[in-house]
Amino acid sequence: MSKKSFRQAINEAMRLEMRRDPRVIIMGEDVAGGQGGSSGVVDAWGGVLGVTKGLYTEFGPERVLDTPITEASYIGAAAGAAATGLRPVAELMFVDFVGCCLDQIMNQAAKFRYMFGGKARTPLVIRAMFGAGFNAAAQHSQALYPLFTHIPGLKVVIPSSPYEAKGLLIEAIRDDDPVIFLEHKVMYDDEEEVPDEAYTIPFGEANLTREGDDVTIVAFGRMVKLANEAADKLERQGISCTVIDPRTTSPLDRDTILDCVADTGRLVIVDESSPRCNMAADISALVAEEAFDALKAPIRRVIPPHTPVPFASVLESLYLPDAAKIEAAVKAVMNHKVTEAA
Amino acid sequence: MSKKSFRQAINEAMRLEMRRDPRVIIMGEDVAGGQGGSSGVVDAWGGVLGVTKGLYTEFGPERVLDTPITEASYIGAAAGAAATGLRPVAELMFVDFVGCCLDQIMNQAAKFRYMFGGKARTPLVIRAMFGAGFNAAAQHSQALYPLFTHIPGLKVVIPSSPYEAKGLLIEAIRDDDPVIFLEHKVMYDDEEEVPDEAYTIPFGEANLTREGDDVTIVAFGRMVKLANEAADKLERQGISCTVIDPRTTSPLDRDTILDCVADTGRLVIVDESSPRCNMAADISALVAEEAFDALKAPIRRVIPPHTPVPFASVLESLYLPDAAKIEAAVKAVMNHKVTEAA
Amino acid sequence: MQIARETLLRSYRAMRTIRDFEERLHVEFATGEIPGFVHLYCGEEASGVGVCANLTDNDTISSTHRGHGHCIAKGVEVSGMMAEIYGKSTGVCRGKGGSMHIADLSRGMLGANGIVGGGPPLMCGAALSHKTLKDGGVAVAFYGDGASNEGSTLESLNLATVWKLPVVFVVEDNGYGEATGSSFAVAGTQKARAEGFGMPYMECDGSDFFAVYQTAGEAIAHARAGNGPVMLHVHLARWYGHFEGDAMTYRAAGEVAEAKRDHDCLELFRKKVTEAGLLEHSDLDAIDEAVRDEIESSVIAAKAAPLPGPADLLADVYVRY
Amino acid sequence: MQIARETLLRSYRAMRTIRDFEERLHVEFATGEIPGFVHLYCGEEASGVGVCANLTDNDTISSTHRGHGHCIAKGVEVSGMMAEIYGKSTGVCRGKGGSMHIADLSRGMLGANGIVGGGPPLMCGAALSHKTLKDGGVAVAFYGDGASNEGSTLESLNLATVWKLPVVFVVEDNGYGEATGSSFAVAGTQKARAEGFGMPYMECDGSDFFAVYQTAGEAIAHARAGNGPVMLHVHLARWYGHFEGDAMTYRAAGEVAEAKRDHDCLELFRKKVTEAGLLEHSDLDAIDEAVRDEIESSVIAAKAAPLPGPADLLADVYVRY
Ligand SMILES: Cc1ncc(C[n+]2csc(CCOP(=O)(O)OP(=O)(O)O)c2C)c(N)n1
Ligand SMILES: Cc1ncc(C[n+]2csc(CCOP(=O)(O)OP(=O)(O)O)c2C)c(N)n1
Ligand SMILES: [Mg+2]
Ligand SMILES: [Mg+2]
Repeated sequence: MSKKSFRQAINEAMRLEMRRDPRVIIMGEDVAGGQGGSSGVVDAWGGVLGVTKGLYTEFGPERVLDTPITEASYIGAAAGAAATGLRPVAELMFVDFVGCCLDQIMNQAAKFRYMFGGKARTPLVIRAMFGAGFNAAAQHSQALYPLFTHIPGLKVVIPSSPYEAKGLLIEAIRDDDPVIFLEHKVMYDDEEEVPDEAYTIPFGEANLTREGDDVTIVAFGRMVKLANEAADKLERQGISCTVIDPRTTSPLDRDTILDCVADTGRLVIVDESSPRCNMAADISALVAEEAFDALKAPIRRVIPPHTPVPFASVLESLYLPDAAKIEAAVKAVMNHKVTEAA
Repeated sequence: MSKKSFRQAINEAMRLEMRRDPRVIIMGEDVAGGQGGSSGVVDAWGGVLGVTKGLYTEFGPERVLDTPITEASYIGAAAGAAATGLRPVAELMFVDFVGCCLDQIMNQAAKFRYMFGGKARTPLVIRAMFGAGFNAAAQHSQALYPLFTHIPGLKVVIPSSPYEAKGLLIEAIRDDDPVIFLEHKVMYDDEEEVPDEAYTIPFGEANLTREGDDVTIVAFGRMVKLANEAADKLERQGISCTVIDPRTTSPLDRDTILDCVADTGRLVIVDESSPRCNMAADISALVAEEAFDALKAPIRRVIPPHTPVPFASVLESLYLPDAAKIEAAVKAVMNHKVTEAA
Repeated sequence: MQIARETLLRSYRAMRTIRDFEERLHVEFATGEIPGFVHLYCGEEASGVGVCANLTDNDTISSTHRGHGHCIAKGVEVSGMMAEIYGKSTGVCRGKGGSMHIADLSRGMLGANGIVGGGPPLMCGAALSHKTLKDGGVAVAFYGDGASNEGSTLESLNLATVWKLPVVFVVEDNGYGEATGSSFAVAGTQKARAEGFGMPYMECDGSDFFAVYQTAGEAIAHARAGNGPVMLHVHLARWYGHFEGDAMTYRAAGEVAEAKRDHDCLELFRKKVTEAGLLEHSDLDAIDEAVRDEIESSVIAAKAAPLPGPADLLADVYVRY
Repeated sequence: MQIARETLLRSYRAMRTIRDFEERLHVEFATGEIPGFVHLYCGEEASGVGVCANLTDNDTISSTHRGHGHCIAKGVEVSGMMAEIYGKSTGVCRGKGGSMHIADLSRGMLGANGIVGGGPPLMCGAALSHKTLKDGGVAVAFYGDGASNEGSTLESLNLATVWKLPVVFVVEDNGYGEATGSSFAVAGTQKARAEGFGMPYMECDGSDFFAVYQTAGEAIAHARAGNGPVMLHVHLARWYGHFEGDAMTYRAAGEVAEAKRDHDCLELFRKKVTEAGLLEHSDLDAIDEAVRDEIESSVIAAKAAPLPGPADLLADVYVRY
């Protein structure tokens, strides 16, 4: 056990699994870096933000494969390799680049098993960074997990801390289905205590990061921390919140969410993805259908506006959910007065 | 005015707009067909299901462009042409093929205007057929409109009849933003009275296909007809329904939906797209946030299971929403008894 | 070229099976009983069979929307294929895939594919498995002239060279992608494209089993020996429409007739092997008859087979969820 | 080769502007005041400027993540660019695009692009506009050696030939895509790829303005005359890291130093024009000074400019919604 960053935790998950299982390989653009360079230095980058650093040195070119800038072919290759005996962890760098390889994810990897009548296994992990807050502008700041969650056949993981990241990534690598593993780019330097050994966190089991009586907050990834910050403040004002980190959007731990709403009767969902057809909508609909009678107030969503992610810091901050917006939403549902007979 | 099929209505919309504005061009795989063939017959296909038939003959090769099978480059070309003075209507054939060109739609066409500070216009229409019911299996039967609806910068149109198709497509072609126009492949032979001249149907204005007191049903595309069939049956059983066809999922006519729910207090949403993060969720969340106090019962969704679309007819029928499932959902919300104090 | 008698018999049988399978589908489709899209491989049999005669179950292939021939050539069981096309629970994919998604991983057949250009990236991956696991296998991506323009295909040519993968890219060039001629849609040449991505190029007449068998043999041997990818360009003609129901007005009247008359791979095979004294007419006639029976009973069985049930709808989306 | 004095002066000024703009950004970035990713074009100036010296506002270009040079070469206003990079409301994109999305359609500049391979399809479209509207314009897609492998790029080479579009594909080959050398990532050759897609290939030394200007002139004239697309392969070196913050450990110690010493396009230009008596040192010095002032005041103005406000967040997603 020692303090590890989100980056280190993810790196360690891959390293341990590569040691454990020779079929685990990693690939992606500059996951080592330096191939074909004039200095002869390999593992020059270890990923564009250094997440795979050192893996090339330990596992060599047969298991750490740099790729040309050709997402369709290498993500497809990862899918094909997964269906034929390897367990690839492919890095898509920015999740925004899924536009260049969606077919291989959506129509190939995700559908093999079903289309082939249950006869295929595709133990593929696709890692990508997502999210706003880095001034990376419209093409490098999207969340996009609703797209993946929408597609049957995929599993979708959004770790909210270093500890979560390590356990969930090891689970993802050992899982026999295609998994999209999304790392918030603003979190790579976040630190917390993380065990040195391998451990897994099962999919579809939400983490109750705090329990309260008044309002249930569901949040994803980086938003979990913000939700807890808001809950801290609210606590001091006498409002007690449950904060749920679902960990995986697909499968989704429906029961925990429904149970908590049954207890609190109020729900706020925090989602940094674009507002239409997103996870906030997905969970709201679940609750409005399955826990309707428990609801004492409208379901509030803390979500960005329906715009691309803007570049300027000042706009990006306005765009993103934050603790103040969450706090306001919680107060709004607490203050809700029924205006009409239900 | 005369009876026209969905196919003819769409064809006519393109033809009239091409006559009206020389900047309107169409492109796609086999939108004419026969280029490079040994018989010398051009316009051999007029689209894989004959929707663009005859346009080549009238407008010639400069305005009806067959493409190689390269969706990224020709959809991107359509976007580039739209930003530089033309008004392309590009056919993607099956919407499932968006996996091969999503980047050009999501990161290029949809974002130009915002990223460029309002200085671009991209009057692009992408037509594609969607939906199950044709035994076309998992890679040729998806709905996928939630993906497009999720992306800021796109407009998304789903016509529910020949009349609707013609008016909405003309509107789409005259619109200055990128529009995704989705045609249900099972509807091409549906017929109804359609005016011969050009007319437009504005985006973001839902069509109340019937009005009732008890339950509001929102349905899209082919589901509108099924919702009305169910409503007919329910009417005879004393249950009176409003059926809303939003026509466009983006922009969405929120007001009409909220008003109707305010009146009926009950909502059923019929959506044939995959169930997670879909339009049913989107509308449910809207209502659970904005019309909560009016709700007398849980919001029910009539949606497919979280599986790829199966091939066999018997499975595909089980997969899809139908009138019977809609009827059952309406009855369920009518029969809802509050089990817990709200 | 020396070819074992066993290989000749097996290859002829595979080609005949494809032919009869497809022509029977053509007839059955017209009755309206077969659902969905059906793309026939008829006329192209020698390509799939000539290539796959150089492969074992340890090797992997990917196919296309026009996949029946590759499946049969790679050893997928015919009655399971027929049942699949009829959407029955006895189908190789339990009725959930249909014509465009027939697969059998136990045979190294990673699926027909409804997406043009879907297969080449997958075969880079299969080749990577073979290379990494050092199992001696090679991967073969079959794709059409139309698919040769797709970005996914072109990227894969590059990736395969960069990673020096044991993969053979077989361009089955029948001159058309749907209703569009390759003389319109394919700029430049396949040969120059192979060079553009640094790989050897070979080509052959796809109606001549022996030409395909030998050329593919060289290509596959090259890849198998660890020398990297090869492009094999096979010249073909398709005998039916793009899919069943296509009137083919884009093709000259005599085009198909000529292909049938002068380039029937089965006739050419029979002529060659009998003239060379490698096989007797009676050997081939016996195969013809056996195949006729096999197809007949596969259709009867498919029609009689049970439909999938509600449990099948939800099964097998995930290994575990 | 005859080049008008006006063109020489304008081109030198553009190259000097790019150089100073970029080197100033390098300094300013280190202070932490500039948000986001910044990719410098320094060292590659003669390519963008040599190509664009053959274009007018009626022609269209697309650029890449490394877009500042192309923007300046195509005439985008420098102070608006600087303000954009600082995320200010006076930026050409009102602070909503940033370094990777600078565009100015009134100058025929359809944007830097954060997506590798994003531009070539767009330029097929711009070329289609020029061809259809018969306005005499051509389109130029700038992209890197790394981008030359992307499916979207390769598909576009094919589409451009099939449609016989007035487009020039300019491969700016600086030997690296991020930290990966093109000797690893690019199989085959650009020349063979051009042939693979049926288009003429030209190449030139990207540190020599005159070589670029002339070769690009021929390529553009070919396209403008209606003869279809051309590939122009420009050999370059980048002087800084892939993005600001890159330590460049993958490059040999002397690589950049040598490029700066022997292949500085500004030095080479100065030497050529003064030796040939086309311009005086004083002409160039005057430009150097003017540019120095321009960049200085653009930075001062950018720093002082107002931030965008809440209304900007919601504005301009659509023309109408
Ligand atoms: C990505 C994608 N685009 C378009 C299609 C529609 N489509 C199916 S087959 C086909 C033609 C393929 O031509 P070719 O590769 O030459 O194969 P052939 O049909 O001649 O065997 C097309 C365009 C598709 N299935 N997938
Ligand atoms: C589709 C996509 N994949 C990957 C990236 C990340 N990326 C940005 S620049 C770059 C390298 C591009 O290399 P090259 O085309 O040679 O241009 P250069 O940077 O050398 O100018 C990469 C991989 C991206 N922006 N888009
Ligand atoms: Mg073909
Ligand atoms: Mg480069």
